Amino acid sequence: MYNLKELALMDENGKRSDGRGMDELRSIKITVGVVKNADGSAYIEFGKNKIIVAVYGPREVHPKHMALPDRCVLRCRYHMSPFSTDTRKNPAPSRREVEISKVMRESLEPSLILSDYPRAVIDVFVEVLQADGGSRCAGINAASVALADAGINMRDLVSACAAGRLSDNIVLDINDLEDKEGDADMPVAYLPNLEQVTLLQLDGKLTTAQFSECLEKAISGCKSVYEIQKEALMKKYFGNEMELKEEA
Amino acid sequence: MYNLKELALMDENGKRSDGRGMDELRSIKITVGVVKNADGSAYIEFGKNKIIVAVYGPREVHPKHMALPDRCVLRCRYHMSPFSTDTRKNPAPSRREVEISKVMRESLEPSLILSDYPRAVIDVFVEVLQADGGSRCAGINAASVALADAGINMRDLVSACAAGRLSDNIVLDINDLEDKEGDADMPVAYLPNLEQVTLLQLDGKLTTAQFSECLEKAISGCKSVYEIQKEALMKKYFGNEMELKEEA
Amino acid sequence: MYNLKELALMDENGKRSDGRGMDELRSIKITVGVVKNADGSAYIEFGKNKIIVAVYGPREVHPKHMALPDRCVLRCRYHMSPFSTDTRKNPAPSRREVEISKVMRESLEPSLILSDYPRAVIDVFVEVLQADGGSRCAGINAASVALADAGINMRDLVSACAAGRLSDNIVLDINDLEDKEGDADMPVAYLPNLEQVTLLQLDGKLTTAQFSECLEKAISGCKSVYEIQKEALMKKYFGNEMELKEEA
Amino acid sequence: MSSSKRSTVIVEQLRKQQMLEALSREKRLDGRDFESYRNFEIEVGIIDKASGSAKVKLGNTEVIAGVKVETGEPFEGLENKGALIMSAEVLPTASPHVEPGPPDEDAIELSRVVDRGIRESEMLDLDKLVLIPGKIVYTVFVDCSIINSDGNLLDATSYAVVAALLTSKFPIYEIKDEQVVDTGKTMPPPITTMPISITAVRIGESVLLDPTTEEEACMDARITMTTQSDGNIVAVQKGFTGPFFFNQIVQFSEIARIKGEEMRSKIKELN
Amino acid sequence: MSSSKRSTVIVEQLRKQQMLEALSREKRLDGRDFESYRNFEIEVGIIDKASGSAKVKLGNTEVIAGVKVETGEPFEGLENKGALIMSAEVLPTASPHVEPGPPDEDAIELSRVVDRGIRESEMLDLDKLVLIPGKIVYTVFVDCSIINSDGNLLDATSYAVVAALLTSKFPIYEIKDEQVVDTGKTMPPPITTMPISITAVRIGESVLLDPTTEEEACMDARITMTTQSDGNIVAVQKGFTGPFFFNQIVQFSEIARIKGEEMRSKIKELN
Amino acid sequence: MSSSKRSTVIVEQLRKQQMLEALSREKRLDGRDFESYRNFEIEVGIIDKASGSAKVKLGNTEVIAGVKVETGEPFEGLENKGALIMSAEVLPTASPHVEPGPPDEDAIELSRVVDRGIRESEMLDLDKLVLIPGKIVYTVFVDCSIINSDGNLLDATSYAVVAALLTSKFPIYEIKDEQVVDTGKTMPPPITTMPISITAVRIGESVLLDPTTEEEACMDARITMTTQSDGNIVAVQKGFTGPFFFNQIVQFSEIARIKGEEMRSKIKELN
Repeated sequence: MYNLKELALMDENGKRSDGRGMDELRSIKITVGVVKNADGSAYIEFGKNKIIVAVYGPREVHPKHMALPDRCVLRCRYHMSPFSTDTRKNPAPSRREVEISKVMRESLEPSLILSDYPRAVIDVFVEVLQADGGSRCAGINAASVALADAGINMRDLVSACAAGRLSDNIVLDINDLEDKEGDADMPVAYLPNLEQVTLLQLDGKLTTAQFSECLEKAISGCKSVYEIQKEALMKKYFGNEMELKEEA
Repeated sequence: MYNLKELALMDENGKRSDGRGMDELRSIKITVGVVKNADGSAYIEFGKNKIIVAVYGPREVHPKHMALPDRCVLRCRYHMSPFSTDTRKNPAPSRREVEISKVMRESLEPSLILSDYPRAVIDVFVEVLQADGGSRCAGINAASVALADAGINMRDLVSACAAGRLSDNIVLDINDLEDKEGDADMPVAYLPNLEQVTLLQLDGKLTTAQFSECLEKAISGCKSVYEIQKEALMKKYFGNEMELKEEA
Repeated sequence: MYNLKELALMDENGKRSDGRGMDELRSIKITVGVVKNADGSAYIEFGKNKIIVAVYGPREVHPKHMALPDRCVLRCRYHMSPFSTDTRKNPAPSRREVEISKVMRESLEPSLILSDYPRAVIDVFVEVLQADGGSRCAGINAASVALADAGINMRDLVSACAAGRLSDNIVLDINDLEDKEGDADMPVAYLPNLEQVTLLQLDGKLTTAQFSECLEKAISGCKSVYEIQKEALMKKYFGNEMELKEEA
Repeated sequence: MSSSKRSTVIVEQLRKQQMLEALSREKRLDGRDFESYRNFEIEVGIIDKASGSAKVKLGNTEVIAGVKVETGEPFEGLENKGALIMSAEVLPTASPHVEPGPPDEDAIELSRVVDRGIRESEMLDLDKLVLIPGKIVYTVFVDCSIINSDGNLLDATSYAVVAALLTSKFPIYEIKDEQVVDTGKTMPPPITTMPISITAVRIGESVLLDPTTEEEACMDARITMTTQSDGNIVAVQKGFTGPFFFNQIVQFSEIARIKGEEMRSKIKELN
Repeated sequence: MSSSKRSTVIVEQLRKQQMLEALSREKRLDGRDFESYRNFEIEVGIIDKASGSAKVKLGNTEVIAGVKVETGEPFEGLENKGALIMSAEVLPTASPHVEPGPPDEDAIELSRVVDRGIRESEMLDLDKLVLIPGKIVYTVFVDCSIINSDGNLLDATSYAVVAALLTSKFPIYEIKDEQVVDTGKTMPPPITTMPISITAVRIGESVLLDPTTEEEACMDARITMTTQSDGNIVAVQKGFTGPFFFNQIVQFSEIARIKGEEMRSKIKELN
Repeated sequence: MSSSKRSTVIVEQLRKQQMLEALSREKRLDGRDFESYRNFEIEVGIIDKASGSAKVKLGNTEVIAGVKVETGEPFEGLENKGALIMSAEVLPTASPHVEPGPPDEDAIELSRVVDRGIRESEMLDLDKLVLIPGKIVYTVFVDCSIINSDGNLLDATSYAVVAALLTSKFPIYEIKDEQVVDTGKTMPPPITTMPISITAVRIGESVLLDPTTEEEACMDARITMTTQSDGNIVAVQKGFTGPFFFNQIVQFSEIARIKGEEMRSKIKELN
């Protein structure tokens, strides 16, 4: 599809194909509380990613034998709408979607105090309406905000962002084109206050030095995302007060 | 397959491709009690449709949590045999079969006094051995007779028949060719004594005037079918007496 | 694939394509206790067949309503690895695998005293790593040894072997090529001490006289296999003693 | 479990009684009169990667439709027509009662009824979507995702599909040396009419348009009628387990035509 | 549940004891002797849309077989033969114990054993059903629906398939410009022989032909043997969990040949 | 059931406490130190019908990988590369807890992580496996069967795949008259590097390589890192529900490189 030779993933001034600098995030917009029926929800636009997340729970588990006596079960479904990709996606869950559902769940779980809800289940439904590079990170960001919106007891938010390599440069927040044509893509999720990594994957080639640089950069990206997540939650829960203050 | 231009769906004398007049039903034959193991059963030939229906129940529900405390669950499966169609049909249920199963169940339910059998289930299995136009109507007719044969408490029989449009004419009981090449097909199911419509679908184009004419005609067809259904039940249950009377 | 005309399934000296005589078994090697986690297990090489069998049980049945109050449930799964066949096999179970799982289970069941384990289940998992002609017989041989290794109470071992026809000759132990190009293949399983047949299938053409000759030959093959099965079990359970005796 | 189910039955009966009382005073629980639709918003072009897309909010019901255009073989028996393939999924986001998984009979009925309106009205002129007759045609996928469910999914989905198709830009494909080539250019789709579905439920003797989930929970029967721009009826589907009288249906057909025209104008405006 | 299951076990044991007592007096519960088949009816050509069809009633067991002939690619490794594809579904109409859904292991075994009889006897000369060697061949679907089940589905299905094939009219296809053309004409299928299966069950020491459901519920083991017109055996399948002695099998092989010849004549007559 | 589950919870907690105590004394239950792998055996060429195969035993974990080479169409978007398709099944033989059936999320993650190591390292030069660009390419299936499971399936599977590919003989296909012809000859596969995965788990503060099932039952988090022959990292996967600190990850990346080099030499030797 793309002719590598004709592409400048990065120009002589360090500008990337979409005009960003090396350490620049794509534009991010998070809205909280977008799905009326859900216990918590969020919508994120992260570059061209458009993702909606709904949280149901804590609620009764069916079938009952799946319940755990000492803590809550967390379930997560990452799913792409058929119209979300360049060529139409078959709506049946792919192996990729199964894996991403798993790592998303595992990246969210350390942030939740599941022992507060024994015998219950929390369901996180992540629907990718439009997919760009980094949809799993975008989905985690929205999911963590939606879990907060659902009032689940949490240790921290989870903030996610990828970093990667384009030739010799380690850059922040890989987009679709950079994912396909670049040299490495490393999605990371992070608990900003507990300073812990809850998602880490890598496709591509890195020296060990590049690896730690890349991880560091991804974490710095997570910290930036964290601010946007907090803002989105503030806006929903203290929106009126903030406006009042601004007026005052 | 067909060349519309060369086809006369209706000739200058108002005769249709199969020789029928505008208000004429195809030939209908119903036999009651054809499946030995079933609690009730019926076989119908309706034009070229050949359909067998078996009813099992009221019986215990499995799994038990599907039972309803105040009434009986009604289940219906409409299924086409692989040899029932012009090209071989894959035996796995198609989306069309799922939809027809649903509307058939909904068309039968108002005729049954389901509150008489709380916590139980009634299963209606409709097997289309040969399909012609109007197989869902034919199936409903046989199913209602099979439910009566099973001794289920009923408010009324359900009688079904389609009407449709061929150019400017509203005609009764659309056959396969007319379904494919005609301008509208409207299957209807009716409770003849309660005077209520329990199935109504439409594919095709009708003015609102044509719509009510078509519905009226379909209902008149249902009433004719009702007589044949009653006869079939009489023949099974009072067959000997009738014959005795005839002899007498 | 093969050109029948150029093949000599049997030469003028009664030697078969793989050099065997008419009543000769392929080489057979059985090792007991090869799967660490299993309650019993065996590995068999039977010609080019390479099959591993693991037995789990008697153990609790899930779901519980499948348990039988008076005896143990026996389950069997015959499965071919994707790399076991000439062209790659789709890992989803084929209709052939379903049938073979059934006849294997039925061939093993008469050897087991299932009434000794009411409400329990025994699972026999047969994995064909490489398939040659006669994989079901080879699988049964390994499975019976694995069941003995699991300490299940048994009336007898089950020994299995096929016989078949190549033109006018009834021969023992049909291989892959002979299965495809020969005239009949008859897999048989046998309880050597109880002298009962527990598996019998036939593909191909036989006169009634050839049929009983073929069955007789297969049974004689089963008896030879039985010796190898016993030896394999002896080796595991009395291996040290045997070696001690040899040394003494 | 049995006792909790029995209490559910009682709750249901109470709810229905309450609903019937309100309706007997010609009032719906949300204050609408019987023939009013809820607030209604359409946003189009929301999915850049789709050839067309629309998000519809009908009260709290929210649906997204996306159109993808590819090429493929025609359907058997329809060798000289483009292929139109419609699907709908009620996402598990949509309500606490949806299980993820393949579409159930309600979702299948939903997509088939919406499909019928588009197909029978010939909204999309499929004769114009053929590349090599009998061999290669345009394949138009219309996929719908129900994001939040508060009743009348059928109309909301139908409007989303109509809006997405109306505002689509189809890629222009050409045949070069018997191979399909994407020219990179686009064209408006060959639209001939605008089918609009109107749905009502009967609760006791009352017939209400655009039911909410609460109303659907009390309904005896449902009916959907789709009209095209010239007012002709192109698709009807009675749903649920209760019956209708002949007169109720005929009266509704008149309402569906008039209300359909009203909604058609609104959707045209919004685009 | 456990107590009801235990009582089921007792009921089963009583039933089997009763059956064994009856059999010890050489009597079957329906009065037949051990080697008799039940009443037997065949009706052919009942499905006009099929190339061939037959309905078989064997006592209360009732099966329909339909033959459809299309064209397609040959199977791998069988490039110069027509393709024969057989399926059987035990319809949920057939007994209170059948769940609708994909075929279970019993239905799969059923269709595979029937298939084996047809295929190994070479009843249908597949070499004559090739259009372009290695590329396009006749595809013959034989699908069976069990309508009512009262034991011995295997023989009933097998007879239905044989009768449906025997009385089929295959469409004549031709190749024009590398395309398949249906000439609209038909031909009789290339039949070479008539495979007939005979099934017995062993209950204790007794071996009974053509078992009913009641007898199958008490059986220790089952055996099916298929012979072709010249009396040669072409397929055997032992079923169920009990064993047979060598002598029982050899004796049965003689019975299967003789009885098979008898049934073959009957089926020929009926057609 | 609830009480038995609660007791399970207590047993689990006790087991974890015991494990933590042992680890605090720098001891693993099987006596290894934290950075040691278990005993390790590879046997190659065990499946004659495969183009390549290997059995790996890592402690009591046992895995077989088989390579099959066929021809087919390339993947979309990768028209000028051979197709590599990897699968893994944890056989029900492997432990009392495995249900037969389609791969669950653990098995899918397993095969995808192993696949990633092979693919991202470009171990197999897929550019050299094209027959007609855009149309026909080599299709390389690598299927893995886990026979016995005692922890660290990921590394065992990864080593089996690497060993099977390294020792494969690929059939040489040619194109004659636009048809694929198998020449009957073979060639070594186009290998460029040797990716080796190293897996650790964190239990409390301790990070252990090559965990057993017992250790995995106590783990807080898992991490797998794959390096290629030049020491570069090509794939990473954090697994399970616990987090890692930045420093733990960076330290592990150093260990994975060194240990990877060690394992790479061992596998080379064994072949």
